[in-house]
Amino acid sequence: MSDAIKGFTAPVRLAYTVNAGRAASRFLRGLAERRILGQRCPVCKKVNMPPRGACPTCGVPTEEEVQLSEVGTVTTFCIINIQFDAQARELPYACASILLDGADTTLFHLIQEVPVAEIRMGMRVRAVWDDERRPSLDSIRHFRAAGEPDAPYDSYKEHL
Amino acid sequence: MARDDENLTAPYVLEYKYRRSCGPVVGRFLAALKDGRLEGVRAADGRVIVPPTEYDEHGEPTGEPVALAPTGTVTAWSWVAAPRANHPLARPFAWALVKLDGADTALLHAVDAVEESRMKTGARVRARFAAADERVGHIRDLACFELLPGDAHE
Amino acid sequence: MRPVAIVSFAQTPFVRRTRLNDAELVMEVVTAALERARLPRHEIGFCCSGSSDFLTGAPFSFVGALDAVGAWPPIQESHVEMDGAWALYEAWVRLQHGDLDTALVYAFGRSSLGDLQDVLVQQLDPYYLAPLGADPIGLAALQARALLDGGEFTERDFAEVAAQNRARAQSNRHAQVRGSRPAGALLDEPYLAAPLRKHDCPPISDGAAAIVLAAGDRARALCERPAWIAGIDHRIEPHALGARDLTRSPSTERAAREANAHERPIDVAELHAPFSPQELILRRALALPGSTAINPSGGALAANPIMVAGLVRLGEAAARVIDGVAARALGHATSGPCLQQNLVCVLEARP
Amino acid sequence: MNRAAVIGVGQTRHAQKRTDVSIPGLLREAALRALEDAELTFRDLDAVVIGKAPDMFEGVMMPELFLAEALGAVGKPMMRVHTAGSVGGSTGLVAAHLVQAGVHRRVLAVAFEKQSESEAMWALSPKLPFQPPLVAGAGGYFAPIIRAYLKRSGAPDEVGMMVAVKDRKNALKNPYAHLQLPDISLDTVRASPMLWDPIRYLETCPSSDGACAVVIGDEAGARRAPRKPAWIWGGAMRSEPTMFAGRNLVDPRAGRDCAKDLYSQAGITDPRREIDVAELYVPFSWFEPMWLENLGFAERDQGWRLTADGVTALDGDLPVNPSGGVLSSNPIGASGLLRFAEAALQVRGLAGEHQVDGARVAMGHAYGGGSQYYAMWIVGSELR
Repeated sequence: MSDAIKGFTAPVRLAYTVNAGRAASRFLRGLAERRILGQRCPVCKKVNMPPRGACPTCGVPTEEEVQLSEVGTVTTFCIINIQFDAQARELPYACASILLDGADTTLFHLIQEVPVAEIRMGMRVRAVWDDERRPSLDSIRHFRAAGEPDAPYDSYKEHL
Repeated sequence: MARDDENLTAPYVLEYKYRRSCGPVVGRFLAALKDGRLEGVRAADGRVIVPPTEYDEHGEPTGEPVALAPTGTVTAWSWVAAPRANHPLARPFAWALVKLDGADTALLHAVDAVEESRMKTGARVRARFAAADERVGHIRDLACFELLPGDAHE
Repeated sequence: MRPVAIVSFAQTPFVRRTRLNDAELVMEVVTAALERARLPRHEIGFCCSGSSDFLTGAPFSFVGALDAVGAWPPIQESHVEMDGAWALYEAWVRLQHGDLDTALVYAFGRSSLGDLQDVLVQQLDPYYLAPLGADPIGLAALQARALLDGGEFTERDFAEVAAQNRARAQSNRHAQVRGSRPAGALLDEPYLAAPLRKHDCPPISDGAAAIVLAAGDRARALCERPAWIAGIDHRIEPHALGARDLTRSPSTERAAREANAHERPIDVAELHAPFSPQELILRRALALPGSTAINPSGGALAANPIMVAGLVRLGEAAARVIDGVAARALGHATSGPCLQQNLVCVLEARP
Repeated sequence: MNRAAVIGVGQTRHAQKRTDVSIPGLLREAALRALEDAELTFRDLDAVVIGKAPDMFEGVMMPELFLAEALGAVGKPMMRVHTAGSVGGSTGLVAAHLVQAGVHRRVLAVAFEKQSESEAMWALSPKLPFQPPLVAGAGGYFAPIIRAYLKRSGAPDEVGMMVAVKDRKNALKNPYAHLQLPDISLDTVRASPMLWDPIRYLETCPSSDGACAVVIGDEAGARRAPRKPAWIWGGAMRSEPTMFAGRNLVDPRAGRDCAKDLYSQAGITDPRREIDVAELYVPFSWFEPMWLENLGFAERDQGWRLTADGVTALDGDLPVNPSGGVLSSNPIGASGLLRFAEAALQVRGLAGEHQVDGARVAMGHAYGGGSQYYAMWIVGSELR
């Protein structure tokens, strides 16, 4: 008689077609044209980016599009020293919350072409576009130093 | 590529090999299947539950395993004319609740009846196991049931 | 119990594939439900939603939908990984505390994103059933066979249910499937999974729904003729199909009793029966009199947005009270394979 | 609103992999212990509330359906709550609501996660189309928040390490805790790899299999209970959106509002003085000082001083996480209910070796999502 079976493998494979929705589709198509689009809330007037078709605080649909600068400020960041599957990045690398000029919410993205030890809160950074134009956040390959003086803490402390 | 006024869509596959741990009761039943045997488990009220669980429907713990014959009776069934990739059989078959002889609850599995017209409620069936060298301790070690000769509904 | 009523209901049109994402769907129904009750967002006391991550294939799918609610300043909110009917139940319980007077309930589901047959297999016992790939239509057909074997119903009865629901759906602008073919003609169709034909099965639907609940005087202020909850209850049965009598729904019977369904006649009943034989089982379990109008909306055979369809039944039943068609209505929701879990909500007009 | 109390508490041994049990077996281990504590059986229960985080962790959609028999829920109402990481707390509150509303007299709340069936990090970071391309894990989300706190408060680097040591030392007194690290010290934490700067490996929570269960009873049931009940003085939930202009991730308003509501229900005006022990949801060590501020135990930017001064130690004036906390055991869906359950054990005087002497008022706290979902309760040894 066999010993009690301890376990077995249960493979699951579910195929989905992801639909980005209206707002994200427009945003991503903008990226393919190297334009970063936010949406302004008709009530609070804040510019949300990436836009999601609704203002999360006012609960109203957002439609007005605002083109944002590709330059912004690092509000905070982290340096990553462990590898995540299929990423195959050189360690360490840095990810930052970036407040693009003209936006009121931050974008979490990669900072490169800067030694990680030099990355700091308040640093001004600029988007580096990928050669291939496609409707994807990958169109922004990463951000690099913009070569501008750091933004003062007071200018971004409400965006941490 | 979608038109400009359409939403972007993209394929996404959620794929993962989950690892189930069985615990003692499911593990014992799967071991029996690996050996080509069927077992139930005795509930506190004396009934025999198949497939065995650690508990009866009131949450009370179950007791000893009970050896069962590989034969039973169909209590309900449906016909699958076009089997899907994850089904136990590639040719048309019946899903059936089979009450094994000596059991008090019915087990869901496939019946390889070939023709829908051969199936009926009350049909007598026998377990067909996968080949011994293919059995690993899995519910599919019980490949399916087949109609007992003479009981097919022609 | 504290008197609580459904004062407003909104639903999207149900379609095979929506253009909208979850937050966009929810925005549409939440906005409409609040406008109908003339309730400003910041006056919502409690919020509860129902959805399933497995429909979208992404964890935490309910988090993004919160964007549509305007959760600022922060709100009192909860979420069930269940049909929205159970979110309504949680909200009803919360309103019993007496400190809050209104609640927003919503549900959303896009079954179009994945292969629903494969997705629903994941809902089954992971040791004995899911590894067999036991599909929801095959299991519903098994239940249908058990009902036929009982001798009380025939395939023609199934077809009658399908024909009636699709015919009634013709006057429901939110419905996805409508039809005028009589039962006799439907019986000429081939089986999809014998003994079920295609018309016995629900469509695959995308959509969302929202309901506003209010207590006491607040309900009367928000709605001319609130649909008061006279009782609400839900019960679950064993998951193991072989341990159940599939031709009966004892959980529905019990929930109906607990929800005071039998106190007075029900004028309208909205039953969440995705497969036509299930409506027969539910009718019997609820012991509805012949005078009860069943599924004026066309029911789940007209549109079956997973995680939403149960809440829509409660909303449709309430709408019949609110619009004066019914004095007393019953909404039913189900979850799990072969009617495993059932909820009954009895709604009534009060002077 | 009717009175309610915790009359039974149970939990599993938490471990990285509980491959010795099935999913139902894991839940029953906790549920049967809670029933044993309350000297009840499944038949005595009116309803069951199940909580867990995403279904993808175990790959079972709405697993409560197949768990109905295992938890004796057949013929009863059964609900399934999911509010991200705070879900364990929400599960306790939904169960309490059923009793407080007068709907039921005895309700079982069970929360669990069996992360070994998949791999938590995978389930949290699927590479979905149209999403930001960065895969940095939970630490990648929370590390920048901690950096912002460090900048804002000027807290010395060592405080995070002190929390990591304190909670693991507490876990040595808790036989159910997953991590048992007898050699933990500031030096071992400092020497551990810097995973997501400023978060070191030993400043992060483990990934665990585990479950927790509590039985909640009405006043009559609590008075008849064989052991001392933990009376529920208040419970609150709050949510805010993930991302919006001007969001304060270091000190989220939803957490602040939730605590304010909670204290008002419990009649607490000075939490620092009136609460004897707190079980806070601290998955990364720096969240202890951050939550101490968010919950009003310390002024803004001063929470780290409580940790540094030993106030939050087991023998301190306000012990935080005597159980060892999330840093020692993290079955995600159960983690919130474990905090709630530990608070109950403390005021019942049943916390064993990690009992805080004379604990009369205790707080259980849970949070989830992007620091946006909160669930909290306060329990007391006496009826308030």
